Amino acid sequence: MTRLAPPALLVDDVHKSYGIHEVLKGISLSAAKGDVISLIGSSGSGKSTFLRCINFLEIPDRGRFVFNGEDVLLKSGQGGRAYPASWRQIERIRTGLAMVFQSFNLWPHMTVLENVIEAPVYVQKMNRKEAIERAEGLLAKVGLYEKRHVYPAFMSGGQQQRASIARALCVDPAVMLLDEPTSALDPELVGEVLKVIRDLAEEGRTMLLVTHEMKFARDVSNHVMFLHQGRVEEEGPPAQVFGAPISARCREFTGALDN
Amino acid sequence: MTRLAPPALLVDDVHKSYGIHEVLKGISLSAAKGDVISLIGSSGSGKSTFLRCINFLEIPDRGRFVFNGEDVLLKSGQGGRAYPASWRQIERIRTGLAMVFQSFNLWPHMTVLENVIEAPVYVQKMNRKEAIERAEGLLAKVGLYEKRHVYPAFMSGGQQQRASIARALCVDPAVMLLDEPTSALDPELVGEVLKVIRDLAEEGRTMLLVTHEMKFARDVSNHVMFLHQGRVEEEGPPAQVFGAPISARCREFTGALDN
Amino acid sequence: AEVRFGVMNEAYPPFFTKDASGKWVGWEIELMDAVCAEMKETCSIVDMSWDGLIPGLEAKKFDVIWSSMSITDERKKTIDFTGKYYNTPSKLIGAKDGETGASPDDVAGKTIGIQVSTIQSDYYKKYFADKASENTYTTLDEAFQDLSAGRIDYVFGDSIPLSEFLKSDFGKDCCEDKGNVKDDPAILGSGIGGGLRKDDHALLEKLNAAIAAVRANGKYAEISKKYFDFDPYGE
Amino acid sequence: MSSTQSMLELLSPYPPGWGGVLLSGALSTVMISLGAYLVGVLIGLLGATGKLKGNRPVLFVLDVYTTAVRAIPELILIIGLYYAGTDGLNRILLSLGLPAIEINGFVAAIAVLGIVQGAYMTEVLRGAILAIPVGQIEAASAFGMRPFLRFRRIVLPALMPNALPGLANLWMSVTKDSALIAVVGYQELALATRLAAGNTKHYFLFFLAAAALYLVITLLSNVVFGLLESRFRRGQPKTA
Amino acid sequence: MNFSWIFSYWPLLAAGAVQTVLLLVISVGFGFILAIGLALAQVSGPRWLKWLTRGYCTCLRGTPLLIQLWLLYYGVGSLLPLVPGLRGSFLWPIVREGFFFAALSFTLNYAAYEAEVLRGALLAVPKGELEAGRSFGMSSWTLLRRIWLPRAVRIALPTIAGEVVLQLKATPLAFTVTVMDLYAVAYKVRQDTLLVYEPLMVVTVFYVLLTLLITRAFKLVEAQVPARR
Ligand SMILES: Nc1ncnc2c1ncn2[C@@H]1O[C@H](COP(=O)(O)OP(=O)(O)OP(=O)(O)O)[C@@H](O)[C@H]1O
Ligand SMILES: Nc1ncnc2c1ncn2[C@@H]1O[C@H](COP(=O)(O)OP(=O)(O)OP(=O)(O)O)[C@@H](O)[C@H]1O
Ligand SMILES: [Mg+2]
Ligand SMILES: [Mg+2]
Repeated sequence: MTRLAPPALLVDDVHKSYGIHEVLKGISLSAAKGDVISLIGSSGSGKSTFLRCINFLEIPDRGRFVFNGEDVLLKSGQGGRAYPASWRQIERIRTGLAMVFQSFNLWPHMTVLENVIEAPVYVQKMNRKEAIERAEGLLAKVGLYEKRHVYPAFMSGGQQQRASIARALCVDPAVMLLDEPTSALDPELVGEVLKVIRDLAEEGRTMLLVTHEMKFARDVSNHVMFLHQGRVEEEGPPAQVFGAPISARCREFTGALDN
Repeated sequence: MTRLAPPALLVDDVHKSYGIHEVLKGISLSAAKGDVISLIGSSGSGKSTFLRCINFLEIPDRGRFVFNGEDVLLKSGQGGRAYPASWRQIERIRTGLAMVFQSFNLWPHMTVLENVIEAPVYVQKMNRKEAIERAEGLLAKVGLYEKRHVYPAFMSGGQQQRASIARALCVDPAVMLLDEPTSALDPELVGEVLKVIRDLAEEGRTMLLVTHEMKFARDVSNHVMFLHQGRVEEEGPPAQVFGAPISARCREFTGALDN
Repeated sequence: AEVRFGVMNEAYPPFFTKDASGKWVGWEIELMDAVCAEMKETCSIVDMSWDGLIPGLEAKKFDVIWSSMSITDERKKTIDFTGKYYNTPSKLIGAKDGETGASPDDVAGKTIGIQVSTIQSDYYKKYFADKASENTYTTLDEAFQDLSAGRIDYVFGDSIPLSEFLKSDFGKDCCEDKGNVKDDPAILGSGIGGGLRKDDHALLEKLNAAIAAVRANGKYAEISKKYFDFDPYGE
Repeated sequence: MSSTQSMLELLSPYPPGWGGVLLSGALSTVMISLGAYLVGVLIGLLGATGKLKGNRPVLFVLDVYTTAVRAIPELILIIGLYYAGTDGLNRILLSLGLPAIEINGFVAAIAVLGIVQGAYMTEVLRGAILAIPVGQIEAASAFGMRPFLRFRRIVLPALMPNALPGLANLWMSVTKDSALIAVVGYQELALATRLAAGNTKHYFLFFLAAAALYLVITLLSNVVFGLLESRFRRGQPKTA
Repeated sequence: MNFSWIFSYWPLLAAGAVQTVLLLVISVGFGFILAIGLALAQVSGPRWLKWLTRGYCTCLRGTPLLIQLWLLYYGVGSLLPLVPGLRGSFLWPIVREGFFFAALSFTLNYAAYEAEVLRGALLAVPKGELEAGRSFGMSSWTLLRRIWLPRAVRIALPTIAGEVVLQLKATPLAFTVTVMDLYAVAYKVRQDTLLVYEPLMVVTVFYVLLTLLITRAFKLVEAQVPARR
């Protein structure tokens, strides 16, 4: 794969340990504008950790991060570990990123609508009225318009997940990090989300997607990475990874359900 | 379908409203020993609510519940709503039930192992040592043996879900209520869980299973119910529901991802 | 300059107390005015809780502690005292049972309420300690309440507040005078004086002179007559 | 004698009744408590953040602060700051050739009680923040919220329901602890009560009257805290 | 600085320290148990009990401890001898003493404050965790003992530690009912010698040691479950 434009997101050689347990053992990734990259791999292989390292919710021990040509400045702290040199920079970069969490992480003291407009209004200083309009449009898209004044605690799992997707969409991010965004959704909604992601990709947004649904990964992404024990075991276009994987482990994994 | 033995679980005409919003509009179900019944339906259709009514985490407005021939005594409270006549009875019945929650609900102040042995030791008064042995076996089965002394907050989503499954298995329940037990699992683990459920069914346990993975539902269950807007829109053996559904809505739903 | 008198901000009638309008009244206050007039100084009152008296004196928030403070040798190590300006006999009061007597034998086996670190507490140690037991109170008022509740058998203290209590609605019915204790000038004789900073000799001399003068010119007796039917100066 | 008539006279707001003294005492109590409480909240917020986010030296300093200030009797702190502190301050000023200043007893009281309250609040708020599920804070970070914004919009509303009972308790304590400032010659409700009782020997009457006044303060604050709690618990399903 | 007085006062000081610790342990121990009941009643009791316990907590938190102690000691206490048979019973020597009333009123007061803290903490436990317990057939008691209370206490731990220290600071009030706790001994020394700081410093050292002990103990409990931050 060759890419001509500068990558929207470039990550190089990310390492991350919890205590003595090294979860990420050097992962690299390069995404152009409009790329949809799926991360697959077994449970506990470090997919969430990798996503969380990208927006510095976890501080990686080592690695290089470039957003749209801008290098994240790291200095080394105790024990040679990396440390962001400027949290300001991180915060600025984060405003262009949006994340859908595996466990949704909606703010329970706000209604769905308030959750969705929170970042646009208070971080991006969007006009409140405008934000509400935009949010209502997005909530309608994910089928939650009726529920917009409900608090998260009173919603079903799938509804919370959709709210969380709407929240991420509302900040109009250049890069989206989606951690199993369809895990609680029924097939119809999965189809909807698939459409949304395709639309966004066409608009030139970059998407990083963790998923366990191989069919979904195949349909939505133009690049798939298979993580195994903290390393990229296999990567390539979906046709290759799912159709003719080189790695035995990957073959085993992707063929698993068809027993 | 005819069943000869008295049903392990019989639920008749369950109604449940939140405020003016009627979520369940009369749902009935009858499960023999060893039955695996899948509940499918779109997000927000009331699947979780139905499961939660069965073990009285939500108190249904109306309905009849029979566990292994034993009728749950209900009296009517304010506004003609039903109310358990004896919480003692409910507690006793619950000890034969086990639930895997959609949001896992592990106890964060206990390690995984402690989570798993909690109910056997403190509810069923199992000997602690025995419980630990049993729990360790189960944790090994779901691939969490290494993580048994870790607190839930330090585990990945899939690991938490597996812990939650092990916790439910450890009480050796006659009836299991599983709310999307594989949503956070990779295909390989889904296959494992599938095997476990089949084994349990063969042992004569009854299982009620909410899932969004149609393939899984087809593989694991001998009866499928499609919920739509608080009603059972379609039910029957998987071959019928997935192969030749009568209801148009059901056809639409089960065929959704194959666009 | 102005002489500032530190007075404790609690009520200790009839010696000193603030009335409801915030004015200071009482025997000790009138005596203070007389002493001031004698010294030809303007005087003011600074009120403080007991805890603040010594630090306040040392931090020069005021110049004299004028607050019914007993003169003891122990205390003299920390501050200077004027000569005594009053000293009343010590007495026992107890529940009404008709029996009187204030000797060590009379109190044998009983419980005596005493205010913390008063001359009476020293006296108790010397004469009563091996016969009776002691309950310590921060204020005499608390001791009075325990006496009327029957928790203690005697209150041992300065005769003026004790008599005052016996005259009040609360003491009238329950309790009676058991008599003065045998005098021991070594303990009971030193009396009450004003407390000054150790280096404030000029003021000390002035005050001592003024107290003597007030006593000599009849002013002392005149004030005392308004409050007592005896001479509070003692022997 | 203790007829209703004379009791009413004793409690009359005009001298020789003591009602006015009690009421103005109650007012001082409220003023001082309020001042100290606000100082305490400020210190508490900073302290809690420091304890959760700070590096080793910050942690150490805050540990010493919360342990020492809570352990040292308030009396020592007040006497120390008001007397020794003023003295020391003036000596420094003097050596710098500046005129001496007089620290107002009221200000000293608020400062000391506030510093003490701050130590307790630090712990209350730290616990409340720890009880917030991490994910909620992470979500805020992930959207690029700056620390202060994150605190104002997410952490504060989320910690409040957890912290309010402890905060309410501290308010209740400070209204009573303010009695300590009698040491610097300030007359609040407790002292006014003792004065009235000692003067008239009507202990029961005045202590009950004071209890009633304190209770009124409490009931009013209960209303405020209750409103706050129901506001901050919005969106939370019933536990039981 | 003058500490020579310590030589003549040390027996009193030691006795005072014992009284202080006793009062603290008794009031915190019994108060905590009482507080659990009070908090539960407010969180999940029937309406009448809710109001009753609310009222109790409001009154005890709303009035000064000194006045409560005083009402108990001089009010209730003076009625006790009227209880038939009590005077002669083995309880009398305990019930007569100021210490009994101090311990009693401290316990009642501490319970009211602690109940408020626990109430909030019980409400802060996520609903799903309780549902998980219920779904396994835990009785209310088991649920409380194994899940609800341990979680609530963990949530409230730093606040509880604070309340215990506050309670330590309240023990000197016992002096008003003739209990010579450490602070009272210091007060006596100050009255006797007119030394301002030295006796209080001895108290401070003792309080600091106790507080360190308390906070360390709480820290240990807190550290049992690691937090993800
Ligand atoms: N506690 C509650 N209070 C009010 N409404 C609720 C509550 N819980 C659920 N609901 C509503 O009831 C409906 C059914 O919810 P339920 O959780 O049963 O859906 P579900 O079928 O499990 O959906 P999903 O697949 O998304 O988990 C939803 O519309 C939800 O918003
Ligand atoms: N905060 C933490 N502290 C210690 N270990 C952690 C922490 N978070 C995750 N881990 C461990 O790191 C490993 C990778 O976790 P991660 O959440 O990245 O997995 P994942 O690939 O997202 O899995 P899943 O598909 O189950 O969500 C797991 O073994 C997990 O137990
Ligand atoms: Mg994950
Ligand atoms: Mg659900």
